[in-house]
Amino acid sequence: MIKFNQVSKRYKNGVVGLRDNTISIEKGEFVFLIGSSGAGKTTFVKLILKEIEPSQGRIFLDGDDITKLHRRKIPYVRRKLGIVFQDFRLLPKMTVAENVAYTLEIVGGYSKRKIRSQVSMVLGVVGLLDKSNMKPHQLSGGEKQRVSIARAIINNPKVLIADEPTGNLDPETSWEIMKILRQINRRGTTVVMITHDKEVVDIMKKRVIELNDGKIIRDQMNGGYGYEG
Amino acid sequence: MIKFNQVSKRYKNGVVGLRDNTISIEKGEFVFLIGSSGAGKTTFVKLILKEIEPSQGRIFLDGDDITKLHRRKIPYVRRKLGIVFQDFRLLPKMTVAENVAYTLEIVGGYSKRKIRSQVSMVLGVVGLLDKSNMKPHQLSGGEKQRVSIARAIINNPKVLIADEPTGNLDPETSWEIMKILRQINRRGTTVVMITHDKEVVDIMKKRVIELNDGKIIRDQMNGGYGYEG
Amino acid sequence: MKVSYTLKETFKNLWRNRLMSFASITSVVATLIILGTIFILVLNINNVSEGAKDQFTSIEVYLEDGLDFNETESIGSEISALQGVKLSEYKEKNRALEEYKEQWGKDGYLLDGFADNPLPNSYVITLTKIEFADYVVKKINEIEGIEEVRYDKDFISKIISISEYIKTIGFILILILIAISTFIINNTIKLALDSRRTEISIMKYVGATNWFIRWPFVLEGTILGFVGAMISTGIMYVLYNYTYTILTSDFYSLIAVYLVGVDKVLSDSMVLFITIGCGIGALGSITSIRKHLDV
Amino acid sequence: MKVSYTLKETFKNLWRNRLMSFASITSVVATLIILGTIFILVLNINNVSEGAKDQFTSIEVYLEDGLDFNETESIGSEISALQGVKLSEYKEKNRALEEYKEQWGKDGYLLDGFADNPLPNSYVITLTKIEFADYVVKKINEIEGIEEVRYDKDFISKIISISEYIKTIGFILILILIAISTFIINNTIKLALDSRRTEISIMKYVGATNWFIRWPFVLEGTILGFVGAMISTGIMYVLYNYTYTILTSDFYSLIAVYLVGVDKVLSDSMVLFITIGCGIGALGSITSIRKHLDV
Ligand SMILES: Nc1ncnc2c1ncn2[C@@H]1O[C@H](COP(=O)(O)OP(=O)(O)OP(=O)(O)O)[C@@H](O)[C@H]1O
Ligand SMILES: Nc1ncnc2c1ncn2[C@@H]1O[C@H](COP(=O)(O)OP(=O)(O)OP(=O)(O)O)[C@@H](O)[C@H]1O
Ligand SMILES: [Mg+2]
Ligand SMILES: [Mg+2]
Repeated sequence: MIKFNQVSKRYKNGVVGLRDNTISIEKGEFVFLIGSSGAGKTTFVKLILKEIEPSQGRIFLDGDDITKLHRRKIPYVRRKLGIVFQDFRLLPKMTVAENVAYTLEIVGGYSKRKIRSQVSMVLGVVGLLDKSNMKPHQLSGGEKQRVSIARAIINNPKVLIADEPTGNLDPETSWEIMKILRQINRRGTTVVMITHDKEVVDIMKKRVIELNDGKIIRDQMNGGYGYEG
Repeated sequence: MIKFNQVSKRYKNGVVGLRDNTISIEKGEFVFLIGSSGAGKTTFVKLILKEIEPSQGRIFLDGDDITKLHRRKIPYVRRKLGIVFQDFRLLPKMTVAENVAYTLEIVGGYSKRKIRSQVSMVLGVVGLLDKSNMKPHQLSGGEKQRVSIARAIINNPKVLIADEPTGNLDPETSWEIMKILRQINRRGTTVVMITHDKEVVDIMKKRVIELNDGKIIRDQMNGGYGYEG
Repeated sequence: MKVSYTLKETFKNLWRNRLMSFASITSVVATLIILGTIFILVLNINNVSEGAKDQFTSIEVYLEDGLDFNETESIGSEISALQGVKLSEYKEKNRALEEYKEQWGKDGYLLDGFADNPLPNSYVITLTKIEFADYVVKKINEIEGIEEVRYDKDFISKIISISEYIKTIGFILILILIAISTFIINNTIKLALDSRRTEISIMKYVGATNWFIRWPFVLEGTILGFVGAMISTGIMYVLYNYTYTILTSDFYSLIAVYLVGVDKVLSDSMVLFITIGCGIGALGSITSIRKHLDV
Repeated sequence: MKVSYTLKETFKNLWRNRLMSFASITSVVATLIILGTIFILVLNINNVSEGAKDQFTSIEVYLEDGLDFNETESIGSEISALQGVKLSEYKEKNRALEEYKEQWGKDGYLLDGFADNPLPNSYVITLTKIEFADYVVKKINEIEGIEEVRYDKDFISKIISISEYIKTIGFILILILIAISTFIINNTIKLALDSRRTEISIMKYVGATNWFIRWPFVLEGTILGFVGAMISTGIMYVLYNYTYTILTSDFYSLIAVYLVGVDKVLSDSMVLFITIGCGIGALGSITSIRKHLDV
């Protein structure tokens, strides 16, 4: 589903985000991407999202080479992905419901009623039905994060990439989110989750890819957060 | 140091952030403020910071009643506080070093050399000396969080309030930060830390205040994250 | 892409960014009113100078002595048939003498002494346009029975060139103003949209195509420009109507004859305003979001 | 608060927001150039209308027949002594007749027949200002030895009121333009600063006082305004200098006499531009950050 072929990313200011990584994530997998702060995890996500271009190597998504892509085609790649951004990226002037619905509006072809029912459904899943009409600045950190999750899952993406989806959540809410991700994964969606939550990684027993200083230093099935797994 | 006297906060849209809480945090204490997403933790911080006004009750800081304060006096209250914001709040167009130095520039009376050495010192503490000249948008999530921490501690505040200072950090870096906070606390600074990190709370054995739905439901010395402590 | 979505989104955005919308519209109005005022001034100054100019176009054609009625008539109709001749009036030599007497005023009696009127009969010609003077004079000189054609060549050509000059200056002024207005409106819309670059980039990140994002912006810009144009037209109408009424009522009426009518001004400036307002509104938003779209 | 900090911060901000700075300056320049053009036009039209007006101020004073040299002289000096009289020229009756002959042109020989010149001697008076006409005529009528004073009262008062009218319109136009320019510049700076509200609120949250935040902004606004003003002055200078040279060189020189000098225009518009540019720059930034400061 996602394939990195000797991919490196060096930012304009000379900082290296990723160095020469080759990795393949198959359809339907559930992968934890871990590593210390600044290791390159978000860089990995941004490359798939086409927010940044790789300096070297090739990237494949869903069988297509997306390394070089015409600007016009980028939106269609992004629609295959559901992304939970580390910094949420909610539209500040839209309400929670509008933010979540936006993904469906973009794709088009949904009736008003269909959109409304889908939005209610996902907002219910993340427990924010009562905040539908609030603006992002009226939400707590964890609530913003959950809106971001709701938006990522609403159109059943082929791949769900979550950048620290539980970073601002208490353990209880975190587990609710993990349950949702597992459900989605069971329905066939490939899930890549970046996290610092040792407990979650250790308990879930999924594939773990560890980055350090831009380089993959571990790729382990049924792994844990530390080396002992 | 911080005293809440029957404080309630109801937001304009009717949502209740805090309901009728009375609490007192003494000088030199180290307090964990925990609670699920939307419990009112950030609301608590915003009230001390005078970002929002309480709907009811009185708030005292360092012996002064800050419930009603003339607009002009607010900056001087804020200078007593070091705050790590949940959403970082870095000045987007300044470099890391400028962001951190800004707190000293505001207070004034520091020489250029003094400012430069202080900035290097705190950036060294959070491990970001090599990113001094970068802009916030060039940083990873965890790096932004550490800049925010550096800025909060640079002018030796009387009270340090940290809203999820380790939310975006891997366990290792988290512990580095915890060490710094403990050090600062030992030097006499009152520390209030909001966190979802069970492990940290359990191991540190400090006073724990737990909020639920805007109400303090637990206030325990040497507490743990869960009730069993 | 549904039209209904675009429309809904546009109006929501106008409202969400109402301060910006207000600031943009007022800037558009301010700019267009400057443009409009100068436009009307130039239009009127042109008109007055055109009109005033044609007041100087009298040409006197002295006829030879002793022509009979038919000959005189035929010369008259030949002259009238010339292109550019508005009016040719026959002036009998006794009328001419009377006029001289009037000119002399109180000393007019001195002219009573002539036994025989020494003045010639003449035609006094008014032209439709002063520019025809040369041509008409040339043609008249070819007619038989003409003793002399009198007109002030230098004076006429000076007046023509001054009026040309006023027209050119006015035209250049308006062109410059249109350019500057375009620029200011474009700048305003650019600044207003710049605070929304985060919004635009987020939209791109969740998979919106450029045109999906652009349409509401373009429509927004167009509406801002359109509303600005309509308000300006309204204000210009009230102001000009007021001025016009004052000017035409009072003793200024000698200027008033040449003023451009309120309706014509209204329709001209409305076309100008709407073209500029909407055009630049739309173009401004397209160009100013272009750089933000590139993510 | 250190001055050095404010200065450093100001210039850093101008650079950090260079696109905004550029947009603001260009808008200021555009607005001021409109203002300046109209300002110069009004200045010159006023001047020309003032000058042209005084060309019409000739008053003819007919003297009684049979005054001797001394009497004539003393009337002349009495007239010259009147306030508002620029020049009084004695016209002997034979000169007057000659002039009539010239007027008659080819028919002038007809006037040769007079045995005795029937015209009176006269003084032809030029006034310094047309507004003195009434007063001067009244005074002259009191002088002994005057037969009649001739001037066109209606015409003069019409010309006075037209020139007043032009002046008033010009003045109002400039006032309106100053208001509109103020408005546009203020709006532009407001829009430019609006994208920095997050920045301002963050500054407040870490303990900055209002004035600590405000100073760099005020200075920034002032500098933007000042730079805009200087550029506009430069452009106006080049343009006006060019136009002036063309107008004074060529056959338009009859207008050119009344043109306002390049230096005067330059200094006047520089004062105007800098006042407006800096003033509104500073005021604009103060007012537009006020609402953001309230956190
Ligand atoms: N736009 C950018 N320009 C320059 N350097 C960047 C940029 N974005 C990230 N970096 C740098 O690249 C490195 C990897 O960043 P990345 O965001 O991928 O880290 P991360 O693994 O997501 O860390 P975290 O857990 O703290 O979010 C960091 O050192 C960071 O400073
Ligand atoms: N500006 C606001 N306007 C309206 N409601 C708000 C506002 N800020 C917060 N709230 C609401 O107040 C409640 C408490 O919010 P607060 O930010 O204090 O939560 P929190 O404990 O910090 O949660 P988290 O751990 O998710 O950050 C939430 O239900 C939130 O939606
Ligand atoms: Mg990251
Ligand atoms: Mg919070």
